[in-house]
Amino acid sequence: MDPMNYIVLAALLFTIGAVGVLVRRNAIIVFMCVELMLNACNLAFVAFARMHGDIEGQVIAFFVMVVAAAEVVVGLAIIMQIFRTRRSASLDDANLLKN
Amino acid sequence: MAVTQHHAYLAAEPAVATAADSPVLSFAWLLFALPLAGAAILLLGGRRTDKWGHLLATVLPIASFALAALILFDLLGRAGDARSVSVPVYEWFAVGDFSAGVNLLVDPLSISFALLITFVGSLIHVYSIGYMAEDPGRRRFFAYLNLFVAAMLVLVLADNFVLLFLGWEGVGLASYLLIGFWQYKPTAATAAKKAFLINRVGDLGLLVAIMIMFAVLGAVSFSEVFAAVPGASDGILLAIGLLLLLGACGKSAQLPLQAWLLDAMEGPTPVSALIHAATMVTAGVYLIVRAGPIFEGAAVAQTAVLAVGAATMLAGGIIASAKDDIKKSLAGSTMSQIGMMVLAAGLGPAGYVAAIAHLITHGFFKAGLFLGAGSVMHAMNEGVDMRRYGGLATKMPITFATFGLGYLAIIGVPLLSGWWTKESIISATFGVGGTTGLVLGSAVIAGALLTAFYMSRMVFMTFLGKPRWEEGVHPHESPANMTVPMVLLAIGSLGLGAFLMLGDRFAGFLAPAVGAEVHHFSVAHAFTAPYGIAALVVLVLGVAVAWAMYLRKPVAQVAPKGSFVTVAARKELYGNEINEGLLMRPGQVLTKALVTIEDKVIDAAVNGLGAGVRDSSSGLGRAQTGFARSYALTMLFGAVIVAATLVVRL
Amino acid sequence: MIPWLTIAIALPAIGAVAVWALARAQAPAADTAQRRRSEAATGGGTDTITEVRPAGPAAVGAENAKRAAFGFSLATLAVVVAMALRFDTGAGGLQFEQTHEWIPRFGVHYAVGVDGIALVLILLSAVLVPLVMLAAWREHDDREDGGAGYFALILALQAMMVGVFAAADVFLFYVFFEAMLIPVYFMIGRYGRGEQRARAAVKFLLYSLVGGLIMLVAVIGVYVVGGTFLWTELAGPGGALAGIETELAVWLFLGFFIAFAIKAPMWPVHTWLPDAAQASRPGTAVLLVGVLDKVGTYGMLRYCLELFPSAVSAFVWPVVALSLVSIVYGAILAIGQSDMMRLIAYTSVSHFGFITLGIFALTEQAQAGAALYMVNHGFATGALFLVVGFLIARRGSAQIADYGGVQKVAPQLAGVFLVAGLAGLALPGLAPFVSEFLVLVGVYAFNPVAAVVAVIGVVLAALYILWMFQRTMTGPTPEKLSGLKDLNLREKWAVGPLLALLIVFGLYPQPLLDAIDPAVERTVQIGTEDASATDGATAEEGGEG
Amino acid sequence: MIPFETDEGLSGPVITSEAPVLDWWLLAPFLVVFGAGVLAVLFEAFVPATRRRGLQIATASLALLVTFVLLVMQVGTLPEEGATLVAGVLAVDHTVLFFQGTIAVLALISLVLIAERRDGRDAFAAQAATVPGSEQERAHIMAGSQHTEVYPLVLFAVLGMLMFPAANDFLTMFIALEVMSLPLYLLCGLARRRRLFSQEAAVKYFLLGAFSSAFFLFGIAMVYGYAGSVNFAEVRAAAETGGAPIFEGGNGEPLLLMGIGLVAIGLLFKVGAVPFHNWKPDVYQGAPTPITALMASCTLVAAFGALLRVFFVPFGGSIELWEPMLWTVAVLTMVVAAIVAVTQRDVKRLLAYSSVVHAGFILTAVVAASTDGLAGAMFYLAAYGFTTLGAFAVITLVRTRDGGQELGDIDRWAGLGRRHPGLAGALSLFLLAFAGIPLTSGFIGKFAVFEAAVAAGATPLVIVGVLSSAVTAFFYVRIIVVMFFRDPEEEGPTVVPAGMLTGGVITVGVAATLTLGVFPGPVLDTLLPSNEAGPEPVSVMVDEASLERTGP
Repeated sequence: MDPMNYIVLAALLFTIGAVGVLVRRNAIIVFMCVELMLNACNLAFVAFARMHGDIEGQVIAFFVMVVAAAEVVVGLAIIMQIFRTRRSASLDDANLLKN
Repeated sequence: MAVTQHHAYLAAEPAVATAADSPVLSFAWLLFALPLAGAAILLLGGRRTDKWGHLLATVLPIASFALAALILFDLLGRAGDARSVSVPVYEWFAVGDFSAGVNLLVDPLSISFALLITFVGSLIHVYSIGYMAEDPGRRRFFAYLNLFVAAMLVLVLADNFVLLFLGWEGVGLASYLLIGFWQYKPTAATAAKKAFLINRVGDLGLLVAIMIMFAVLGAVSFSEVFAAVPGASDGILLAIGLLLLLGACGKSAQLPLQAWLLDAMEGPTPVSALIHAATMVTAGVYLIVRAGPIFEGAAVAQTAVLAVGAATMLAGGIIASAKDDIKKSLAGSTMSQIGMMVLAAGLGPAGYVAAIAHLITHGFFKAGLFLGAGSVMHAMNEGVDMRRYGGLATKMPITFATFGLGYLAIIGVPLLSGWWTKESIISATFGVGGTTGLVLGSAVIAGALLTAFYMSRMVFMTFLGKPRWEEGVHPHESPANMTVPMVLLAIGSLGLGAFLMLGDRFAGFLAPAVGAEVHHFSVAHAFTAPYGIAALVVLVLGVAVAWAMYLRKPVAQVAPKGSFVTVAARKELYGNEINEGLLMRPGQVLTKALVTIEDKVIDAAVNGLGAGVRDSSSGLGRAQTGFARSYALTMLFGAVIVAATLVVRL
Repeated sequence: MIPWLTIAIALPAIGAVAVWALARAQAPAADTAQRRRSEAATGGGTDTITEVRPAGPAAVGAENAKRAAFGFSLATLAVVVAMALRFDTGAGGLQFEQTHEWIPRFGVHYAVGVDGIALVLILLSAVLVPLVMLAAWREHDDREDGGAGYFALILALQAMMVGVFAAADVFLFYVFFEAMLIPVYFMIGRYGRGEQRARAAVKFLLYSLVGGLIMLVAVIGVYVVGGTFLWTELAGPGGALAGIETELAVWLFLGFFIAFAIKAPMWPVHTWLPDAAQASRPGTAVLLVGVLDKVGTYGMLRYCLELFPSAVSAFVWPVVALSLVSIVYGAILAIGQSDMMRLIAYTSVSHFGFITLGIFALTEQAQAGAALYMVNHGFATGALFLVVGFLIARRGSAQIADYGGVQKVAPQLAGVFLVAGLAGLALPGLAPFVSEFLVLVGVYAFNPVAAVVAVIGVVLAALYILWMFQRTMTGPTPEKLSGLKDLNLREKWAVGPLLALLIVFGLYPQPLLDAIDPAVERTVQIGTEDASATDGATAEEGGEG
Repeated sequence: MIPFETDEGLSGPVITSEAPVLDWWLLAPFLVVFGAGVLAVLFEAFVPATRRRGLQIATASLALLVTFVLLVMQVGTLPEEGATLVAGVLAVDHTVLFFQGTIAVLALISLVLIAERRDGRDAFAAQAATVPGSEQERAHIMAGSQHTEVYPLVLFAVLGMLMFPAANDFLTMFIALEVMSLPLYLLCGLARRRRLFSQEAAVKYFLLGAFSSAFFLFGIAMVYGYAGSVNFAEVRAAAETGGAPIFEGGNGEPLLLMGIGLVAIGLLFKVGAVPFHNWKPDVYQGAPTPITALMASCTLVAAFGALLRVFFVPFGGSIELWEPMLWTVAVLTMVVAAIVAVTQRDVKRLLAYSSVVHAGFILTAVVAASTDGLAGAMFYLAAYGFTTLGAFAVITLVRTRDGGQELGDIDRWAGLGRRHPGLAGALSLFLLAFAGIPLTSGFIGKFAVFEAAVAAGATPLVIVGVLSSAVTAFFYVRIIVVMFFRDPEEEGPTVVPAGMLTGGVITVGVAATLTLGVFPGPVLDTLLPSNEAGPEPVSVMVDEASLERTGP
């Protein structure tokens, strides 16, 4: 089948992720949505690698996974910290900083 | 061409005086430099000069007078048409082809004025020594007087219109300072400001006239301007003429710019005598005569001059007839007399001599009258209401005698100064011939009638009849240093006219300078000609009416209501009311309106801009909600913008 | 040869630093209480402030600092005069030129040089500064720094004033043009009078900044188009900007003009001036109106006209119209003021109308008159502001209503006031007359109607000056003023030279005109070749005067 | 790379026995910072807490110093046309060196602020793990424990910054981005005082940052799809030939467009351009001020370095595609930020918005897409970096009466200029520089970028720029008004004495602001790229010749 479909799927996943970031309150879930977006990218990379008959894209995917892992570490640390102070992981509770 | 030929100094460019040529003339600038120095010394010297300041200030004009006399003899030593000498001093300022120099023109006209100014001026200084003896500001007063003399001399000696303008505004300043000399009196301060402002309006005319001269005729010096006159279009000449007339009206208190003169009487009496009777107010006449070629080239302008002169002559007479304030009455008389001169000057070459001659004699007797009035006021504790005078003749014989002589001269009693000059004006007016001549002539006759009336009224109310003095007034004759000038002026009122007119002495002297026609003055003719007789008749008539009204029956101490004419006359024919209604009130409204516009519109717009920014700031600021997710939304919105701008091609 | 201009710029600059250092070195921190008091007093308090002699070491330090500042200003004056004496009135172009690379990447040079107009304006500033210092000597005695900071700012400002007139490089000019704002901003906002001073300072700064930033675009445009900033390479028929198409020229002209019009100040962008003047110390006002605003009119002559000749004809009529409005409008508003500082500010709006009118009439007399007007107005208005300053120093108020009958108690003060006022209304014999007359004569040749409208301003001038004089100086002296002191020696020295100059240049202005004329001939040619259309028109308009 | 073969004929590079040539000399700066970071982590693990701080500071500052020296030395040795490293993953030329050098210096200065301590307490939480206001926290504060992890974090962030503008393919750039950002996320959350603010800032910064980097990454994917490679040179080459072979007739342009757009979003977020700026005010306000300073100076420089690189090199051949987009963003940035800033009352928020506006000004230079624009932006960044560091240094000194936390509320700074003329004077100078008043570096910077824009025909953009900078002047001036023209209040702020460290930073800021303002010549002429067409560079910061624009 046409590899382009994978691209469309990737775009779809990416959008879902983005929408998730917008609609969900819980910081963890929002963060997961971001991860989803990253993985959408991976899918795109792999699919394109296929289309181009080139390996680079697949390699990139691995790199992205590593980066994503790092992000998780940092992210969870921060979210944990604020969760412990506020006893809630809701993003909307955290808005002391505004005009 | 009529205009040029009879202007001697146009026909042949005047010989530039040099020390070799004539040491006297080359020092002509001292004429005004001396009094100017006096003013400077007194003003800058401060209290140190209090002791001797007034003496110095008195000596300097006398010195100027002496110099003027020398110059006169120098001129008399020259051929009739070589008596116009220009004395360059230095270049004032010049840009491109424009140049205004401090150059003097010494010719019969200017020197006549110089003599009048310095002589009367000196007398006034002497008189003031006594008159201002008690005043704490005496030094300042003399400084201003000197300043005035200097400015006035610059005015008449200038050989170009710009320098003339300097003197013109200079005398205005001096008059402003002297009217407001007793500045702590609000009335005085207001009068001074009024005088300056109205004069400014006139000066505006002169200023624009000068602009036109340079722009169109390409020069500002008398000789060049007049040389260019023949080539100029009628429209230009008319414009210049009318504008010069406007200037003349301002200085000489002619309609419609007359309103300041009567208020100007707030000033000390010597000031009224010197500035507002003898010299400054006659500057308008000088200007018209000096600018003769222009008026001669613009018939309509000349007609305007005649009209203004006639109207002012009558108006002044009427006002003078109703005022009970002796100085204001005299001021009205001054208006009237100057109106007569202006009228004469408006006649062109035919009237120049008469106008100037009358100007000079008037300078003498009117100054004398004012000094007399001053002396009377001195005696009456500065009271000015003639209704509280009366019967002073015995108490103040010298004053009475001198005042009387001035009186007889001004009303034109035959063979006194006034008669000669007035007669020549009358004859000149009738000389025009036709209805014009008739109308103007009769106007002058009417003027003469009024003169006879109000002056008699003044004398009767002041010196004759029963005393109507206020409590605690003990009239006494004034000290010598006040009476001596009065006597000298009285002598002038007595004989000057004859001296000038017999054998057409003055006419012969002046004519070549101003291009006047010389009319032989025949005494016999003056008595036999119809206008001469008419003049005598109105003279008698005027005196008689005055006698009937103010001597035969006692004078009321408070003015009776009087007819509407009297009321109008007392109110100076509503001149001030008109000014207020036409200029002052609209001006105030305009000012208020603009101030509001400034605050509520222009400045508000600027401040509004700032406020607008601040509002939109807090508006846009609300987007910063503090909710991370809304930020994400904004970013997505941004993504849309990015996408749009990438796809849409401009 | 000696770098005259550089010295004249550097000297006050160094002075500013030195004075500031001196003041900081010697002035101990003042306690809040004293500051409070000083605020009450400087904040337009009504208690009479007459010659308060300060006490304590702070005062001593301030005193030395101020003496030093005064010395520097005199030195600068000496340098400038020496330079002026070496000025060749015959030559048309720039003199005392110096050119050094500054920012090669942008072709920016430190290039200075003056023609007659710049020279007389530099002279003006050099003369005014010491006098302003004298007049302001005791103004800040109740401040912790005794006014030393103020004096330092004045020196800094002077350096920039000289620089802005001396600059022969558009970029350099712009740098001074903008940098000048800062000292003035502090002089008004920090050392000014009244509660509104901060507001006025901000208004002044933003107003000028907006103009300046718009000008920045034009400056950049000049560089992009002309490839250089050197005025000598840009201007003139052979210059880099000679060939540019008219539309571009018009835009660039506009960019410069807006900035200059705001500086000038020209109706309708004048509203910052009255507020600034009212909130200023008189000394500040003298420099602000007397010199700074001249940068606007100077810029119009030097940059608008000379850099973009092809655009001139498009601007002649609009600018003339605005000038006429400024003349009449400023005069009428002056009549309507109750605060003397504001009143004088509005008179300046009117006078600047004359200057711009003269510049854009494009006739030799008018432009020479306008250039001369810049100087004379500096002296005349300077004197007026100083006298009002003396009144403020005595009564702490500039309100006309607070005065009356001063002449009786302080005749000298009144006399000085009168002379300054008469100069303000252009009385012949005083300097402003010559310039105003020249402008009018020149404008008439350009267009009679314009000239006649302008003349109205002359009459109104008499009204606003004399009326102010009458209300403040004449009439009965109210009780509260009976103790008013007359001028002291310092004040006489502060204002005396101005009056002397007014009289001298009133009777013998030719030296200034000789210096100005060559420069004017240059600009007028520009005008005439490009505004030939309007000139043709005026020819026959002159005919039907 | 790993050899990889399949029947579908997916082909990779042929197996080679010899490793890629590594130019250690050019790699040195990266390695030094990286090594120091690793070392620092080890210190955390093995050195007793009492001695860590000094050691960490020494290591970090030494590392940055050495890096800077190396970079300076490289300027001399590096060939004019630059060089690529590690098989074309990184590329360095003089422009890059300038960016890296600037970053190194600014980082060093920020490090000084970070190391500054007031009565034994620095700006960071004693123990971030404890709940604010809790017993443990108090215990930790009493114990005087502290997070010396800050220093390795900073070092790693700086490493990322150094790589960001040097990256020569999108993957490297993405990694650099993350290496730079992740430590910063953490650092933002470590404030000693007002910890809730700090934590909130961290969360916001992190989530939004991750969000944006996802966009960035997806953009890379698109570019990869379009070009068949993420190497800048190849992307550019592809763009010139209409995309990879698989797209016949260049119908892959949509991919390229999406690529440009999404990558742009990621980078614009980092520079904080409107409408990707919302994080800036909140984060700048919440983060510990020294970290704010680090972000405001170094991060901005690095981000713009990357932005310029991306738009000039891989997308340098398709200027007309992205120019309208950047026009719009630039206008939005300058106008919106300037206006919003007017009503800010907290000084740190104000400076955040101001930095957004400055980003807008620099964008005008990017739009110019010329060597002048490049140089202008570089100068602007350097000048702004020093000035802003100075400004934040001043802010760290102004505290509440009890000498506790910083006092951000401008309106309470009344009379500061009377009591502390020196400090207030310095801050005023910085503000005037921000406002672009002549004789300060800010003016030269503005002039440089605007000049480039006008020269490139973007005059309308410049007019918007000057008008908005007039608006910005309003709020800079307002601070000066408060400090100098208002009378001091009784409960006004106290100013803690500027120790040698902070004092030094302020002094450096003043010096740089004035020097770059009065004598910018040397920097502008010797360090910055100029139009003199040198040898054709290897896909590094490009010069005029290789920037193809089909008219503005």
